[in-house]
Amino acid sequence: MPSMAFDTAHLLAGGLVLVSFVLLYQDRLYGLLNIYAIHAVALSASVAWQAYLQGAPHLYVTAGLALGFKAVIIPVALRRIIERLGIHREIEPVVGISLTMLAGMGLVALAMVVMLKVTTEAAPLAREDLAFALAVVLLGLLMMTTRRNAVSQVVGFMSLENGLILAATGAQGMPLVVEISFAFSILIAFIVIGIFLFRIRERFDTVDLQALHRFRGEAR
Amino acid sequence: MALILDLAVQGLQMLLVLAAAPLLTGMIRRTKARLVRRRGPPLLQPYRDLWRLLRKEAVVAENASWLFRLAPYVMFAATWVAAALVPTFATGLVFSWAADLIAIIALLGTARFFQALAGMDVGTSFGGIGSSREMMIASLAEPAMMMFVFTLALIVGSTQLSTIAALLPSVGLRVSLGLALVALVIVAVAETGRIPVDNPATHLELTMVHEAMVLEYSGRHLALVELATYLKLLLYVSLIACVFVPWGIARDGGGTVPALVGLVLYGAKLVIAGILLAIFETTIAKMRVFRVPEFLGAALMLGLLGTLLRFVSAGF
Amino acid sequence: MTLPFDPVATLLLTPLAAAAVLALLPGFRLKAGLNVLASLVTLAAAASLLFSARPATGKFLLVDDLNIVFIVLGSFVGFTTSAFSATYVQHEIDTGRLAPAHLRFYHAMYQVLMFAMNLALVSNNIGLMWVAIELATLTTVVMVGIYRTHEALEAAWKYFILGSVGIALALFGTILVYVVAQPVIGEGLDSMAWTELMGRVGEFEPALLNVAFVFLLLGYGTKVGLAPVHAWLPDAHAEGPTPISAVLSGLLLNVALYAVLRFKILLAGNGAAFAPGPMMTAMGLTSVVFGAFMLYRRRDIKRMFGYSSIEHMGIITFAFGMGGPLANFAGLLHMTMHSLAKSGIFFAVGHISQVKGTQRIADIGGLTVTHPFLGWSLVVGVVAIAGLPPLGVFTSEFLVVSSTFARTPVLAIALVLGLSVGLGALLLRLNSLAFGEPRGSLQPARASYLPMSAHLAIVLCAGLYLPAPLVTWFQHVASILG
Amino acid sequence: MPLYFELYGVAALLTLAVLAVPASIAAVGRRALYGATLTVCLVALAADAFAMATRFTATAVLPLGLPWIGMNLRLDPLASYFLVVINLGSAAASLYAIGYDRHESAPWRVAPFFPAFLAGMNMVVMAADAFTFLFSWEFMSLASWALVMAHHRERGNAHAGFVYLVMASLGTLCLLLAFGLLAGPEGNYVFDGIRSAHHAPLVLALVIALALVGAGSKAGIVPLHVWLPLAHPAAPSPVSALMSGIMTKVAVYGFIRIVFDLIGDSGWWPGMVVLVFGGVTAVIGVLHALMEHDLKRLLAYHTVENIGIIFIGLGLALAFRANGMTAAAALAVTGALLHVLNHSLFKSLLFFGAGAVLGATGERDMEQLGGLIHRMRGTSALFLVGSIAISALPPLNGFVSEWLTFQAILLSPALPQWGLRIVIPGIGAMLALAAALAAACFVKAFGVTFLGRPRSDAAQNAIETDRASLFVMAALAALCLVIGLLPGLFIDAVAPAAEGLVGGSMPSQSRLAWLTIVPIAESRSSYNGLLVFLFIALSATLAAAVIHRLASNKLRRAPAWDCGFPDPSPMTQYSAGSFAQPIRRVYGTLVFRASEHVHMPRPGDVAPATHEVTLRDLVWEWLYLPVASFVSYGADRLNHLQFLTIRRYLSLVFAALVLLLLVLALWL
Repeated sequence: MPSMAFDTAHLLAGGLVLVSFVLLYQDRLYGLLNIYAIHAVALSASVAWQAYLQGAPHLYVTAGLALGFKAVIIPVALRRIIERLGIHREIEPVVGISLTMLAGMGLVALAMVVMLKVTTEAAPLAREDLAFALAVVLLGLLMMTTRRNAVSQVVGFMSLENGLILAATGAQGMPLVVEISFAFSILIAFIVIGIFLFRIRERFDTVDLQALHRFRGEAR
Repeated sequence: MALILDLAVQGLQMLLVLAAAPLLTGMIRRTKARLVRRRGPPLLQPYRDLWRLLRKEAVVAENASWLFRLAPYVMFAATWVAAALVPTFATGLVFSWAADLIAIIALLGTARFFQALAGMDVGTSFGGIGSSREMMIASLAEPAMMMFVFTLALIVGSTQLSTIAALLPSVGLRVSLGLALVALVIVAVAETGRIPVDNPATHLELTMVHEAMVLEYSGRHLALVELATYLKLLLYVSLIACVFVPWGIARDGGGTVPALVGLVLYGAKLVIAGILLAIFETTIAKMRVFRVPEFLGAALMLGLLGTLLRFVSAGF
Repeated sequence: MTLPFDPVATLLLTPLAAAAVLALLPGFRLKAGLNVLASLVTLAAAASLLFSARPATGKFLLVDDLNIVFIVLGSFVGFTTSAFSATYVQHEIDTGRLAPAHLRFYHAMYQVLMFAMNLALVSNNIGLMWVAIELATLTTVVMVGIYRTHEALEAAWKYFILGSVGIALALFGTILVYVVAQPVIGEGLDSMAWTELMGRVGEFEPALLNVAFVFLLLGYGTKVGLAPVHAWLPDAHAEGPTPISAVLSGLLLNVALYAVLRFKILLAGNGAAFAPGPMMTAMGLTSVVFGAFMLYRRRDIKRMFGYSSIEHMGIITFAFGMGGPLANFAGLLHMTMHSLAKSGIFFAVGHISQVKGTQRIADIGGLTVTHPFLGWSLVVGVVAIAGLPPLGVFTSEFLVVSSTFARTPVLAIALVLGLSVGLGALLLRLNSLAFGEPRGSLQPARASYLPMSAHLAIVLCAGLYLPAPLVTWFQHVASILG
Repeated sequence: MPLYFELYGVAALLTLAVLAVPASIAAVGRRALYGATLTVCLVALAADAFAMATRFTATAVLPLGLPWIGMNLRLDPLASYFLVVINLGSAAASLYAIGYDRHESAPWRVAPFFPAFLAGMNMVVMAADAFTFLFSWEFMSLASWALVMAHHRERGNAHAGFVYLVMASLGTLCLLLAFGLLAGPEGNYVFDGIRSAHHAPLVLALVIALALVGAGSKAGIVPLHVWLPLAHPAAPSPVSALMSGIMTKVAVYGFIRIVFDLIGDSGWWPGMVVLVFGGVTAVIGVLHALMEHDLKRLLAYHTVENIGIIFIGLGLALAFRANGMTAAAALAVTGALLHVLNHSLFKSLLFFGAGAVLGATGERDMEQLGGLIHRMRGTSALFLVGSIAISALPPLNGFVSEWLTFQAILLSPALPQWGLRIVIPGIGAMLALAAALAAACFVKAFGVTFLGRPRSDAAQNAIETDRASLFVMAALAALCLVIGLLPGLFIDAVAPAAEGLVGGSMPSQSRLAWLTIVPIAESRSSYNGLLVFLFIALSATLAAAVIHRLASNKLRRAPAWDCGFPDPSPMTQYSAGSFAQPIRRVYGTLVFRASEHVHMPRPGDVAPATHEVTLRDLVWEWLYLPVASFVSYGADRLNHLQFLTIRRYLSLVFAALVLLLLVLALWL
């Protein structure tokens, strides 16, 4: 049973990393959003599995949150925004997709090396989880830094945060996980889409971050 | 009693240099004239000139200040004292330790300082020329002189002229001594404003240095200035004499006979030096002002070389 | 034993209650007054912590020698700033740069900020501390954007994005710490409580601790404003209202630094863990040199002092990274002096930019002629942060440099070069600001000089004389810091 | 007891500095203020003189400064000697300031910082631990900076203040590093602890180098002198005198305290280094002065020269001490210390004179002056005394100290090290060169400023300065003369200080017959200023009397002769530039890369002929401009980091994270 449990957790977490790669691969916003939904689903699945393993019912809340909020509401909302603001649908990568993928590989390798140096004192399950979580976090950062559109950056940030949730749930019996996941969801939803998009909407025609940088702080 | 005697000797020396200075100049002038087949002025002409100048009324430029009238006296006094401190016929005079060689050079510096200021006082262009060139020459001559002093101090271990005159004969011949001699001669020529650095007999030439400074002087002031010049020449001659041909200089407490011998010998030294200088001046032409630095630079180098040689050889 | 009032509770509840009331109250003056009052009460509570017996350490709350320094300092700066902000914001309203509508939640936000920082400081739980700092960040984001101008919004947006990434990294580090602690201490809150962690840190898994510290250093380092994760700081300082700039430099940076320090102590407790010193030293040095060079090309006075904050945070981090009783003492002293001096400077700068109607350095000049008091106060402040006696910063810089040079000369020389480059820049700007031909408007300044003078006076006194109790206390803290 | 007098003095000065803020509004208040500083300085002076005479030594610890060591203060012969110098100069400056205040355009910017500056200098000398020392040191710099910025609206002054404070802080940081090394990681900053501690040779070498840079940058050692000719003239004249005459001496004190006192014997090479720096400083300084036509800048450059002379003496002392030649070391250090006093005296005197000229004419440019000897008789006479003194001419004091230094140089053949033997003669030549050039420079300064005919209306209508100023200058001149005539007394006065530094002192002079001074042995060298002076005075008066009695004493005023064609225009006089021309020809091409461009219009062309000279300050070009350009280059490159997009900033964060993780992954 433990091996089975282990493998499943491994599978789900690994799946999350895989989906992160798919996210990196995307070149259209809608596609990106769909994949992000899948990302969230994968997250909620692994969280649920963790909840089952650790026998921690409160984690189901997190799983449900991930499923409902991240897999459904956010993608829909973003899709709305894209339509309303008439953002053009292509993702403008800074460097070529393939290059980004290579960098991603490197990051995953790094994550593995860093984490697997850790001796087995920590529960192996936690170790694997952490390794994957770190990989997801790094990939999310990579996405934020290699995409120009605001939406794709936000998506990158959210995938990063999924990695955090993964790590948090992977940690045996960590308190405040639910609260933290809530806080983060609210952070994302409330702030990103809320005031800021609104204010920026009222100032600029697009949330493409480039527009924000016409003014460079000093060029007065 | 002894003190009084010493004081008397000291006073004698002062009067001696004062009396001998014009004579030396007169002799040089006459010799030069003879060398160029002129009859030349009589030996005592300088005394006559001085006396005549002294009795004339002094004509002073309108905007000349008190400094202009003070300077001649300072120059004269400083030079005189300096000249009196150089042993002429006897060493170890009562006040000879009032100043060593460095102080004597510095005294001449004081005289020069006032002379140059006097040149600037009336505010004419000639005075300025003279002062600035004089100071430029001095700025090179003084280090050379210092090097000469170093060499002596290294050989004899003293800057006290009496000691030097007393000890140097025992030292014997030294390369560095020779170098020092050349350096000293060059410096002396430059400082006393002789050819080839300056021409004491010239006027109204843009090349003149010393004469330009004192251009505005007349009457008793001019007399004092001239006398100071004579004294300076005498000082250098007797300096060379007492350092490089110290033979016959009377030791202190030697009694009267050696003193008289020293006196005679001193006179002889002056004559020889004067003749040599005259020959030197007639055979050489005056150089352009901006060649002078190179001339003096050579002296500085020689002095430094001599010093270094001494330093090195002092090791063994 | 039960005190008539619980200082810690007051520390936390006063701002919270005040925030609630302020959010509802109408009328600007009333709000400003209440704001000052609440800050005063908070300060009183903090001060009482010094004298009354320490409250027992709970599961969530903790008051010990380390954080009490920060609490008192923070609530003091908070109080003076609230007093300053009253006059400042009044002037903004009169000149119409801020509409009352914008200001509706200003004071409430201010109190929320106070609450968040106090919470971060007294929390005994790394998760709770994280939440508190997160809250503080969000509040300041909103306040930075309050002018709603092009620039302000961009600054806020930048601050927000970078801040949240930093927060995310910090959270990851926190989780890692829990993961390290959990096998040793066991599941649940205990594995996140400082007191527990400190007790058992020796048995933790060192390699994982290292990874955790990397994330925490970068995450909270973003808040501290260390290069290269500093980017939000200058613009936030430049574009937000000046009271917020003062609070940021004088308070928020310290709180984030406090978090870093806590974890540093934790790692220092574990022998096998790779010492956090070198990393902190490296980042500190980078920040010093970077900040010093960035001072030169600044055109905006507030942004310039923002960069100077980066430089000084670098010095402090450097000092703590070096460790040892002298360097740690110096670090604490420098932190105190810097937050006082820098917020004092921002008070002065706030009045100056209000009088001159601009923040452009090129448009401000000859202040000692036109506004002697403001001008000379600015001179004193800049001289202070330039590290010249008789002001307090000199003492700490003296200790940092002298204690470092004997141990690692290369670092000390690099530090000295950075310091002198920064000093050159500050003096260059000071020349054109305070001296020379007057530029800009000559109208007299309507401002209360009290907060500014108080700060500078304290810095001056500290430069001349450090009271013995303070010293022994700092020394104790320094020994804790290891 | 004297220590407490000193402490109360400092306290009083600081209080005055605070009181001055309100008091300086009214002229009366400022008068009272300067009067108060005068009295305080005089009291302190008396106490210090007493302490020096009685070889008084005492320590005190105040509960200030670094808490765990407190503020350590100590009074020993060396300290009290320098305190005498400081308070003498300060008293003079205070008295002068009373009169000068009328010419001051922004007195309220001067009055408060003046006492603070004095207090700072006193503190430095009394400090007995590293923190107090550096604290007072930098405080002194800061106060003087504020004074330099008093006339911040005049062109160039702000820049001067900037350069000054940056250089000062740089020096302080160097000293800070030096003390950091001496104190060690556990930081025993108290001087006694440093003395007792043992240091590795490398550490000592580093400390000496840092001390030379740190103290040298304040004293004005070439190439760290650039701030000096900028800042000293920018300050009000009393302050210029203080900065040039006194503050540089405090810097010298710092160097002595560290190199002679705190660290023990340190081999012979430091002496070598100090000697070379001293010689170069002396010559470069005086050459700069010769090329300078601004009276106060000229004086400032002469400070550089004299600092060089002092450091030559110190270097000799180091070399001798390292070889255990106590007598020679004592001679050298006595020369240096005596020159410290002498320079403080005549430099203050000269700056006061320059201030008087500035107040009377509003001109510092010598090319606009001239003929002042007729309108400002007292000032010119006193300035003349100062000029003779600084030119190291007998019978004044400047000559005495330089003579002692020469005597020390003449002892160098006894040194075992070849390097020193080869170098020192060259240094001697440089010293002589510097002295001769100084004389030339002051012929120029005095001749162009005071002699000749006025070159401007300002000079034409100048009026004599006030009584207080004249009195101060007269007093200083009298002191210069006294030291020049009775050097023995002062050599003996310096003896205790010298003893503490080199473990020996010169033989007692004051009991010798006729007050002659004999450094080593009478057969070797001796000098008697009094006799020389009497000789000169007597023979001069004698000559005057005789001539006036026997010959003529008639005097007639007539137009200047000038070889028959005098030109009425004062512009035909020799100007400062033309005076310096021969020397520029000789030395300038080497030192300044001097180049002259003469444009002579063709015959018939009415255009005026032009002649311009370009001098280049190589130190500035080769040392400072590169540094400045490097900083601005770095600033420019890094400045791009202000203008990145959020995404780029994120990449920075990302890069940092990956880097640190890699460090962990690979190295641990």
